[in-house]
Amino acid sequence: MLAPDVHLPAVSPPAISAPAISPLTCLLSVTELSIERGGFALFRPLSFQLQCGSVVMIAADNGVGKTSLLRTLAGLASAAEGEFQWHVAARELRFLGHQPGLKGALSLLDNLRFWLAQDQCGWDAAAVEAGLRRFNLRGHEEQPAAALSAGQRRRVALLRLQLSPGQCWLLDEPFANLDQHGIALVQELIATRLAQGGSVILTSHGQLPVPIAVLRVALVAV
Amino acid sequence: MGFWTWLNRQGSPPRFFDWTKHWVRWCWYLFFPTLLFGLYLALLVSPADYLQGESARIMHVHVPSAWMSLTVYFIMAVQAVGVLIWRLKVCEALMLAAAPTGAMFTAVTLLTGMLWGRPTWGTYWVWDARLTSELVLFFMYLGIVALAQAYSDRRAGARAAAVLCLVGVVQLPIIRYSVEWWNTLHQGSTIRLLGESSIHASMLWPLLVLTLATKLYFLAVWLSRARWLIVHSERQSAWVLQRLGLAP
Amino acid sequence: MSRELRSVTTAFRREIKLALKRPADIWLSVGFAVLVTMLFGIALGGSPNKLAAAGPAVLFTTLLLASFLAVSRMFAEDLEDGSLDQMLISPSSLTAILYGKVLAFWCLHGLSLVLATPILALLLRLDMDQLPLLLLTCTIVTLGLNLLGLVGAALTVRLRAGAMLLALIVLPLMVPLLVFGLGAVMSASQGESGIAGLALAAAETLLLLALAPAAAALGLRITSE
Amino acid sequence: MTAWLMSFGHWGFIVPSYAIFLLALAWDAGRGWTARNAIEQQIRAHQARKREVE
Repeated sequence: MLAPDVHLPAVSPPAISAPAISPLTCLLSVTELSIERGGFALFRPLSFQLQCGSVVMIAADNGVGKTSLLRTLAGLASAAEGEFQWHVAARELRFLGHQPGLKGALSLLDNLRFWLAQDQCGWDAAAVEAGLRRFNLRGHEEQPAAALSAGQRRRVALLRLQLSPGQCWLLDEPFANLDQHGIALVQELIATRLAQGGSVILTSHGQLPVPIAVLRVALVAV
Repeated sequence: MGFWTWLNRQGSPPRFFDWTKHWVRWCWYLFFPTLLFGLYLALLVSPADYLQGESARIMHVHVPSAWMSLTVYFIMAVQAVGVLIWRLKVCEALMLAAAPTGAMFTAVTLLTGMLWGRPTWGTYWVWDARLTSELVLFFMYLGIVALAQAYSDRRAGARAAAVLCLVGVVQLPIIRYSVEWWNTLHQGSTIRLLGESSIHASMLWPLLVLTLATKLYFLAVWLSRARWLIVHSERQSAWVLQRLGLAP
Repeated sequence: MSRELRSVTTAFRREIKLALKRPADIWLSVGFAVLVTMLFGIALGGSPNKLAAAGPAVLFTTLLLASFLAVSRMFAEDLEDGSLDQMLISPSSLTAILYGKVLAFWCLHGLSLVLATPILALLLRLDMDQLPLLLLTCTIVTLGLNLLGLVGAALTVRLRAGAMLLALIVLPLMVPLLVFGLGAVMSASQGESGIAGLALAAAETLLLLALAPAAAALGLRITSE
Repeated sequence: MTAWLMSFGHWGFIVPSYAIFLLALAWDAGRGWTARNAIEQQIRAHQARKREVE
């Protein structure tokens, strides 16, 4: 865990030259994937590879189907044509959509407890404590989640990602309506994850607000 | 080329569209004479039943429809397996194409059952075990059709309807048994509407001919509706445009 | 504890904790049952023998409608706050989560209806020495009804006009449970023991216990978009 | 209505039954046919529009 006050070093990404397709490090291979809504293809067929320890950014303006694509890769929706092949177990995927998935009536800690139990990873009080401090959610533990602001709810979901990290994260516009501190948090989280050999697929409609080397995949509307 | 690869290739939409064209035409050609012959046998040739008199002739229409209402449901359940496991577009089209015809046969069974009940029992509707389970089956058909159409994404609708169809097919024998058990509990064994009393041979022929007629009818309507559901779901692809003579 | 069992208990505890924070839902379904019984009581109350004859039928029909009503909101909240997606993608199997969810739902809504059954029986003037059999039958039947409702709710969760469609899907499938439960109580009131109906209702509920969560998991997974 | 049907004896019920049977068959086949035409029409119209756009 990076000490909070150290300025974030510009993380030098693993060299992303022409991706050598070696099955060992390739987590996901997508070939000619396209999604249909109401009988019409949303974007031109898409092919890319997700390497271990790298980030793929799916760039498209709103309404072209980047959320549908992300949900399809996460197995939450069904693609129309083409196929994609995960080389990692389905239990290693983590998905963060627009709705973080918090139960409003339950307190923050309860939500975390049930999440981590559902993710089948242990409850490490020290890590949770450190995480709460790092994501400055201290003092809100017993508050019902409904009382938290959208930014705080997003940070709880990010804390969950840190506490039960899977091999691959699928984040839908992680930097959307976050303040400066929030953006730094997300960047640090992604950086640590990549350093530990995880990988991330994220969607965004503009330029990323932080210098992360990404394999940029553009969705071309049909 | 193994049987399975042949079957799989037959299942591909364009090939399915082609070879079923002949089936549909032949089914219609065979259906009309069979129907006319069956009606002739049922209405004119077969003698009146010694117990119920002339109104027993309604049986020649009621029973084939009742058998068809069940057969169609099981055919849909078989297609539902194809929809859920292999996600075949042809299975989705075949399942959804069969539902309206199944509902129609169930409605015919109910209406003719009521018209048969009036002279024999004096009331149109009797909570007889068979009629009750036909009524429940009718609502199961409506449930499948309504669920399939409720989804904006047609393929997701077909899959949801497939799950409902499979759950329904597991419950169907239990529903039929529970209704019959309920009737025996209530009034002892009532005279069964479909009298299993010895059916005289001359009564059997019209029944079999009309049953064959309903099977041919079902094949014709089912396959032709399925063909065009496939065309609709593949309306973007080249083979559809080529078949319709719209190829650029 | 095996991994599956832990996911079942996790989902169970979460649903119970969630419901205890909002007890209104439970009172609503019990209140609905008592209200419907009151309407029948007023309508049939005039002639005691008519009420006595129709009593069990009214009771079971009310139970069926009350548990159907409660089940229509089962997944709505999960869809809105995004936890349905987390359930679909979570390492613990979706079927295990749904077992926990439906058992918790039954403990909350089903058993609360069973606890209300004596009041309903009183309103309908059923003879009270059959109460133990009635309570046992209602316990089994409400579990079966909730399991069927689980499948229906899973198939209609993403639809706007889902509640009406849920009725069309689920009520025909509830006929066996209604008939078996009613048969148990009616044959008991005619002197024979009500074991036959009870056993049949239990068999149906056990079949649903094995089938429904898996079907609901499949339904949720393939209709999610 | 029932009295009127009864006046024809049993045939008052046989004929409506067969009529319902045949009409239902025709109606379902008809619905299939109109659905078929509607689909074909929709595809032709869509292609015509597309050709105009190009």
